[in-house]
Amino acid sequence: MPLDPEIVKDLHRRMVRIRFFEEAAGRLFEANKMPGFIHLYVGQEAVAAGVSVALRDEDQISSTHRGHGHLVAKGGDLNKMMAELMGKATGYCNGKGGSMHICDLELNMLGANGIVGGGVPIAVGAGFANKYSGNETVSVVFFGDGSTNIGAFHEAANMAAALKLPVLFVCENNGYAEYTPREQSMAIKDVAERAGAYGMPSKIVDGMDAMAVFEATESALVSVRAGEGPYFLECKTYRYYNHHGIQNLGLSYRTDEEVEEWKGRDAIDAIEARMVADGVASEAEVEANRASIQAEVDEAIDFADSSPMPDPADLLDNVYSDAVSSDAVSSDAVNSEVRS
Amino acid sequence: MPLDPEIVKDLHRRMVRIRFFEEAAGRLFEANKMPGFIHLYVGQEAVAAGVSVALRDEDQISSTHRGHGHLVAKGGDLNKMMAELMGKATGYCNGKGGSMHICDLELNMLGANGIVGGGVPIAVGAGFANKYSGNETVSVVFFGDGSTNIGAFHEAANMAAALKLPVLFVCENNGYAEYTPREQSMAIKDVAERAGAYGMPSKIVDGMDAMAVFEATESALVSVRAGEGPYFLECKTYRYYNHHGIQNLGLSYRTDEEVEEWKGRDAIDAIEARMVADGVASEAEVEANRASIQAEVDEAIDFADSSPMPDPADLLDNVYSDAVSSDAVSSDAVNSEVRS
Amino acid sequence: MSGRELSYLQAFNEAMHQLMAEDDDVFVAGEDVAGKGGVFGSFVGLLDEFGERRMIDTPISEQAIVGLGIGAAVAGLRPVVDLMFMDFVLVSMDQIANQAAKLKYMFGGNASLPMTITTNGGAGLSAAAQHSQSLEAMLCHVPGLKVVMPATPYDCKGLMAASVREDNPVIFVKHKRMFGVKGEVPEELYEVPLGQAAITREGSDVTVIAYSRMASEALAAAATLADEGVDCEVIDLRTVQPLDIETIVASARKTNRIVVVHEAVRFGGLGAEIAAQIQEHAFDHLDAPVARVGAPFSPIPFSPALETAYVPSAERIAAEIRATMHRPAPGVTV
Amino acid sequence: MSGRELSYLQAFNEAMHQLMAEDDDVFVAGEDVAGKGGVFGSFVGLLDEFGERRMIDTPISEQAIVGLGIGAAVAGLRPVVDLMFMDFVLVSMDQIANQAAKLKYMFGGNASLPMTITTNGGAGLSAAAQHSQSLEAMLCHVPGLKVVMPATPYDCKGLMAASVREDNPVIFVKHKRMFGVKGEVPEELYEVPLGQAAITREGSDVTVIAYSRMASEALAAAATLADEGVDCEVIDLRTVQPLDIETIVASARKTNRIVVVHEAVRFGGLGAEIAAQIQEHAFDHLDAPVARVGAPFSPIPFSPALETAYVPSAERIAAEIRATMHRPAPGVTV
Ligand SMILES: Cc1ncc(C[n+]2csc(CCOP(=O)(O)OP(=O)(O)O)c2C)c(N)n1
Ligand SMILES: Cc1ncc(C[n+]2csc(CCOP(=O)(O)OP(=O)(O)O)c2C)c(N)n1
Ligand SMILES: [Mg+2]
Ligand SMILES: [Mg+2]
Repeated sequence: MPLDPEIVKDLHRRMVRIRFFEEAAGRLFEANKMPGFIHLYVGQEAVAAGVSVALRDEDQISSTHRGHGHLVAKGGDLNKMMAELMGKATGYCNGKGGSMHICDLELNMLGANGIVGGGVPIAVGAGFANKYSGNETVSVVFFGDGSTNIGAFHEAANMAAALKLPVLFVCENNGYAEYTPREQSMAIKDVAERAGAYGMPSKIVDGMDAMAVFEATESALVSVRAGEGPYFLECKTYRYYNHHGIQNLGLSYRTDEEVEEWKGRDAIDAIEARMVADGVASEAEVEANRASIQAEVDEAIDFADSSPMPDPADLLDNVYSDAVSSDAVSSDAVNSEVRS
Repeated sequence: MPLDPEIVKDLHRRMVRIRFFEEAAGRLFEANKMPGFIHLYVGQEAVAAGVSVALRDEDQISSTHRGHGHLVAKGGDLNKMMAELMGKATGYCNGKGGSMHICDLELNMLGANGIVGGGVPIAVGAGFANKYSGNETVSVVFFGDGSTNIGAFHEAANMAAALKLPVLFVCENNGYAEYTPREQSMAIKDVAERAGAYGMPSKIVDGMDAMAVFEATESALVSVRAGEGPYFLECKTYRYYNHHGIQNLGLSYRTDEEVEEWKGRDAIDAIEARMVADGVASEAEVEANRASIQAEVDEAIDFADSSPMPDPADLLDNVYSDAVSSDAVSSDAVNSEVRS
Repeated sequence: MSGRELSYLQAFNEAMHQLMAEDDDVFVAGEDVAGKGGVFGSFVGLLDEFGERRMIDTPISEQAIVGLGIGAAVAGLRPVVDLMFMDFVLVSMDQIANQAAKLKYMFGGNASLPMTITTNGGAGLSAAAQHSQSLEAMLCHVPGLKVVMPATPYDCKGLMAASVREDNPVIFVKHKRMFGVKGEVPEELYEVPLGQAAITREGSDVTVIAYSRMASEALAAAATLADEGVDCEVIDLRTVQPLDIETIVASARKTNRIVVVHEAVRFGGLGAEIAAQIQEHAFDHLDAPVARVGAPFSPIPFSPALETAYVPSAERIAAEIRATMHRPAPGVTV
Repeated sequence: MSGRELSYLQAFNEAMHQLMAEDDDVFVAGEDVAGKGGVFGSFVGLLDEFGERRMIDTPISEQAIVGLGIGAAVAGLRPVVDLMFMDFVLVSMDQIANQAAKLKYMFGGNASLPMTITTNGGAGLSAAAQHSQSLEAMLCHVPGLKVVMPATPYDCKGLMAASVREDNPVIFVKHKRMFGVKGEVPEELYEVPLGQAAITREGSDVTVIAYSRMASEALAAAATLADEGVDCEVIDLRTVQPLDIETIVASARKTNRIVVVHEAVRFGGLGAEIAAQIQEHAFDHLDAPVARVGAPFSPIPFSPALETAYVPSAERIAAEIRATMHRPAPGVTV
């Protein structure tokens, strides 16, 4: 049964939005306009898009160090995203978080995370709150293949299964953890084999095929929403750029051929070809959509560029929810008051 | 093929030695002669005995909070053990460690551990050293069913598999973690299902049958010694006493019937019956062995009882390997020297 | 309700009953908190009253327990998550210090984390090096956390109420050796505000600053010193983060001599911060160096013979007070 | 060999080459240490020279990485295990503080733990709250650990040699912003002993105590103050545990005014311990309170505009030195 054309268009739109945002971010990083580290999502768009199209607005998602794509897919505001990556006051986190901590709690995007695996227990906590509240909301956690080697992942996965929580585990297996190939850090063929350790159902899906990811997510969500406990989805995918930054080819730990091979299966190329072939959209319509997204990205760059840096006077804001206590604990603040 | 009678006798001897030691320790604890916590191994003797009879002297073992049995099985000196449990200067750790940190590095018993799962990474490190040195030594780690829920276990198991280290994982599944039944904290039937997450071969064995444990260990060790990587052995067993202390029946989290049922399959009773039936030993010989072990335990009590408490003057010894540095960091020590 | 006595543990337990009754968003998750009611009985009776939905026995997974609290708090609940022993904060330190403490700030304020982590600290039960620690100095060094360490049944209840109602991550540390200590506790729920120390004894000669079990040892030492003619002021900090530096400094300026006491290792303990701040804020008022009593620089030994020597006591505090009193004031040459 | 210059990173790398060459028991395990040569290149070239047996890329498993080191050390090897960022000590804190630090003591001395944990600390790269921390105060509070924080290429090599040859667990913290800093480094392997501070500038008016990157900021501040007629003594601690309290106290007694500086959060930082000890040991010598410069009480912000305000600098140190100098000596009323 062919997919609803609106869904196909939505998948396409979200993927292109991620791609263009990330390419722009990469160029700005290269031009030294973006401080810190940057982990681009380019190549993996089908996963974030495929999963998020299947979600309801109230479903939560949690992310990793490679988190831009997930927020874009959930509907993130590109202005606020670009501004945050540039460390501007108008960014999602007022410049305090940056790439690795970007979040939008109103969109139920519970945040990127700088600690590999660190977000998984938190996502499980959100799943717990859903069950506690008796609603049908699902908490979705994205994580890399490499992060399944860390203890926090294991504890959280087991906790979700033991407590039968509505959590969808989405493993983005891109074959590498930084510069180490996956095979070297686990003696199994598929990451999904780990689901068995928790008694979790699992499925492996082509992470370069947005429609396949969407369909797998939809069917996984049925059991998760029905209260049957967590589900593990492994998406085989690939990152086009280096772990960090914008180098693409000529990397010591992978061959250029491998990169080209995966690029030959590009999820956006594939979906565009299919859209045209199936008559979902004309080439011109596809082009127009791309152009309008590019315009949105360009505007985001302008917005971020023209935004002010945060004011150092705000440095100590939001350490605590109450200003009082955060003053009380700051010995420097107390200094002026009680210095004799 | 029936087992070598010498092995059967050895299994019996080690189990009785554990049982009598633990029963004595329990009585001393009840009489308030043993400070701190005490986690008795009674009921699980077949596991420690079955595994350790299959080991070579140079093989290392690592243990848990429920660690007395493993040290006794590896040949631990009951005098030093009893003295340690009583906090005496003549104990294995000079009274500094107690029940949860008992160890004998000369016997390659790398220590009990007060942190659930905390010893597993350390055991894997010992396995690494064996591989590094190119010898055939194996590192064996004992751990409870409950400890497989903690991150350190997961990381260590995966590390052992990824690096193909000579480590034998022995899970003592006694059905409970403190007061929580196993089923409640993991959504799987057998703990051994977890081995698959690491690509580790595994086997489930009756942990109330010392001969079965011995045979399973022997065959597991073949592949481990051959450099084929770690192996996971799940032993189904039961602790007769409460998690901590000496209560046995009337506990809220398990039925007395369950306790009696497991006691009906007591490993020592079973092996004694078989020894007599198979003509390995006469009833009188069995009784004589028991008596001589009881004498050893009684002597250990006397030894411990008559041993001195540690001298508070030794409080700061062995924080570091060099006395110099441990003085240098002790601001109290520095006090007297530089106080004006 | 004056005269009604409860133990430290009962006071905590009563607070939990009342807090759960008043707010359905409050739940408890941890190892053996439900069926067993907590290793030390802190949560006894809550399963019967509030059921399995709100009392959750978890696997042995300290990282996931704290993470569960964080995620549930961000999603709008008011979790109480339990770590059996304070030593286990080291197992879940990433979730506590890298995640819970920083989340609100990293997110530019767009999150609220009304989570309380309860745990049991302190030595004195021969529980050895991994079940006896006092690790509050580590937690107080992490911006974003609050750390509460009650010393009386009254405070145990009132501070727990304030902690659970607080919108920031709080670590609430009971002392293992105080569970049976009795004291007056009102029946109704009340708050003891976080960040306010209590002057538990007024005095003029020297100030002894302590918290948790050492607050009562300090009072005992003060009683001894009173017989010797030394009038001690005793401050029970109650909350170690935020630290009530105003009360500390005011007392220092009054008595001019200070002894800070804690059970934690002296080197790098909270006493160092307190001493440093006192000399910053009351330099000209000090007649003697700020003295510190704490554990020596070693892990905690198992044997009672050693543990007794290790843990600070009323005697050691008294000795330090005497030494501080005997020190001639500046300008007086001996 | 005088005049031979290496960078901080090259000095570390050279030490590793020489230490591995001299002792086959030395190996390196950690994430991306072999193929990549470490995230910042610390271990580059070692895989080629020593092969896969001794250079081990591990899974992302900080607890198991440290545990691997502990077990291998107990079994007789001399492991170097790497944590990419100092923030990750919080992920493996149980193995570091409950296991490695206490093992020898708990075992009554029957174990030796010649393990070095290497890591990269400090802010200044806009790496935000979870990749920029200076957490040494937590580690120094744990008896059984040694903590080394070199500030120069010379020390980076010499302290690493001493750390690896040491029979206790050592945490060796490079500073992320110092990798390119150059300095004289002898070619042969030499040791800078643990626990000995360096007086990097002699002076008479005020002592500035610092370590890691702040040691050079302190020197810069001292240069500024020299122009203003203030003669600073600067101490680079080099090792923060053991702390060279003799050198500190001797200098305090000489200059009578002290500023302690670190990049870590001021509250509960090592500066508190140092200030507390100085006033204990040199009370009558102090003309002003021991001043402390450290990070304010917040997580580390991402934006350069905020991070610059957050991290202590030569300017802030200079300002604190001036404030300390302007304080009238006791007895002088203004
Ligand atoms: C606890 C922890 N260890 C190490 C790192 C450094 N690190 C950042 S990303 C990464 C690789 C993650 O691999 P994977 O989970 O497969 O995600 P991917 O980068 O491939 O998307 C590592 C090791 C970290 N951030 N946190
Ligand atoms: C990290 C940690 N969490 C919790 C505890 C408390 N605790 C001690 S033993 C235990 C149960 C362990 O269960 P299992 O691994 O099955 O071993 P068993 O006691 O059944 O032998 C728990 C929760 C601990 N010591 N360490
Ligand atoms: Mg990956
Ligand atoms: Mg068990």
